[in-house]
Amino acid sequence: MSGAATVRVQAEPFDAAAESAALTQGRSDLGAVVTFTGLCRDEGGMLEALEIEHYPGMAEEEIGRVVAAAQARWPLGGVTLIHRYGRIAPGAPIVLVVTASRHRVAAFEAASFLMDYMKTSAPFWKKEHRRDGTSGDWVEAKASDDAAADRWARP
Amino acid sequence: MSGAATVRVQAEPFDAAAESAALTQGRSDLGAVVTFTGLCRDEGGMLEALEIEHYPGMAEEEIGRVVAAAQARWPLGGVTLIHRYGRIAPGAPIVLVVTASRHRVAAFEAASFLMDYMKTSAPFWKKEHRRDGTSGDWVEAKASDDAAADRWARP
Amino acid sequence: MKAVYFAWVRERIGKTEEILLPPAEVATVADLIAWLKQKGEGYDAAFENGSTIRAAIDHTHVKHDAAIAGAREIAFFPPMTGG
Amino acid sequence: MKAVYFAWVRERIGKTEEILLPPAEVATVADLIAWLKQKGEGYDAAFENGSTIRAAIDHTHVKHDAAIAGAREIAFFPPMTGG
Repeated sequence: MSGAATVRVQAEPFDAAAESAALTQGRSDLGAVVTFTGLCRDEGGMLEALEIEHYPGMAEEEIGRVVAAAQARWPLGGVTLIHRYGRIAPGAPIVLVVTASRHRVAAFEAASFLMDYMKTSAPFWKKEHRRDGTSGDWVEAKASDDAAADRWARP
Repeated sequence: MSGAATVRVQAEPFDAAAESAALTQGRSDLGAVVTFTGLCRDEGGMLEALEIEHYPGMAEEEIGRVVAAAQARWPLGGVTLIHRYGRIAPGAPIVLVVTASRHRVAAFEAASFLMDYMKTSAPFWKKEHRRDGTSGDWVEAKASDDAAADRWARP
Repeated sequence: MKAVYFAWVRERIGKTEEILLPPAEVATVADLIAWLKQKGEGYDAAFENGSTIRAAIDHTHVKHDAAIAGAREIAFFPPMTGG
Repeated sequence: MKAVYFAWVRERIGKTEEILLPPAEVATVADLIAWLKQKGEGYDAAFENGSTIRAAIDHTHVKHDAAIAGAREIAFFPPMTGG
């Protein structure tokens, strides 16, 4: 099962439903579609917005490499990965992963794998803008995200 | 984080996007939404349709118990589970799981857990109607589905 | 006690539900299956591999050693294939 | 060789990109970081915990012992926080 891969890095919001529909349109060989949407949290009302910086060119290439690794590892009928940059308000979507496969385990695992590597390997950085007007900090990378990515390393 | 739970057993198709939107509408405390859609495969063109039989009353109750178990185990901001019954054509959706949480691992694990238990514990049975007109067989339960559910058993 | 049947258990028995009045010595789900098998060919076919058949009492899964006393509705069905 | 900087590495250095012409003995990413640290306060602050800074050569992640020979573009940035 070789499927199409779509990778986009964009400032605009995305339509998760349309992306998911595009992946399964006219197909009757797929049994499972998993979508993951990452949203901007307001952190208990403290956050005014996130500013997402990225490395143009490398962001698309690195996501493409992670997607290719997922395709090599699981039999995917299709995969879509979109990451936004720029100013994102609380409640708004930041990242979308859609994976389609014959069986649910492949779709779940591939989506989870893609998100773990998006966190640790794709060149994006988040800065907080706070409601109280102070310039917020750059979000710090979490050791738990490295650990999540490491669990996919082959022995 | 205590969230709403929606459980429905219905013949009608569902709108995955609308269900997902309903779960996150007006919220800015959620960081992750996972949706799983299970589709009817045509099994290499052999299948005309699936006929899904269910146990009315118990189906809703059993799904409710599985959802409650997921809510007790992961901090979910909301969860929706819809399972269809009746005649389903290839390519059409059968089951929908939506989980929302602050963090992605909880949303992924809860959705995967819910699907594993839907497979092994919810009272639904699939019968195949074949394109060649013969009355197909009842789909057989898979040992791999039991194994998938067993991995969530606490030690 | 009402019995309800699903999927190929229903097809082999040839009915969706019926009222059962088993004798007092039929105490467990396993006892009830053994008693049902003697009711006719369809029942015997439905329960030929009796240990693989699942049972639920009043909408809750039960094992075959569960007591049936007080049950309002008992269901028999093959392993589930939803999802 | 073009150098590009992101996030707080960019902020501390005070520029988004520049052309670097390091001497021949600067052979690896680690060498280049040590050389950059001597260029001024901002560089010193950006690389004060040099081992935590990530590098990419021509859009591919590299470790600090990677050779820089032939690199067209080298990027320095903090650990990533996308997703």
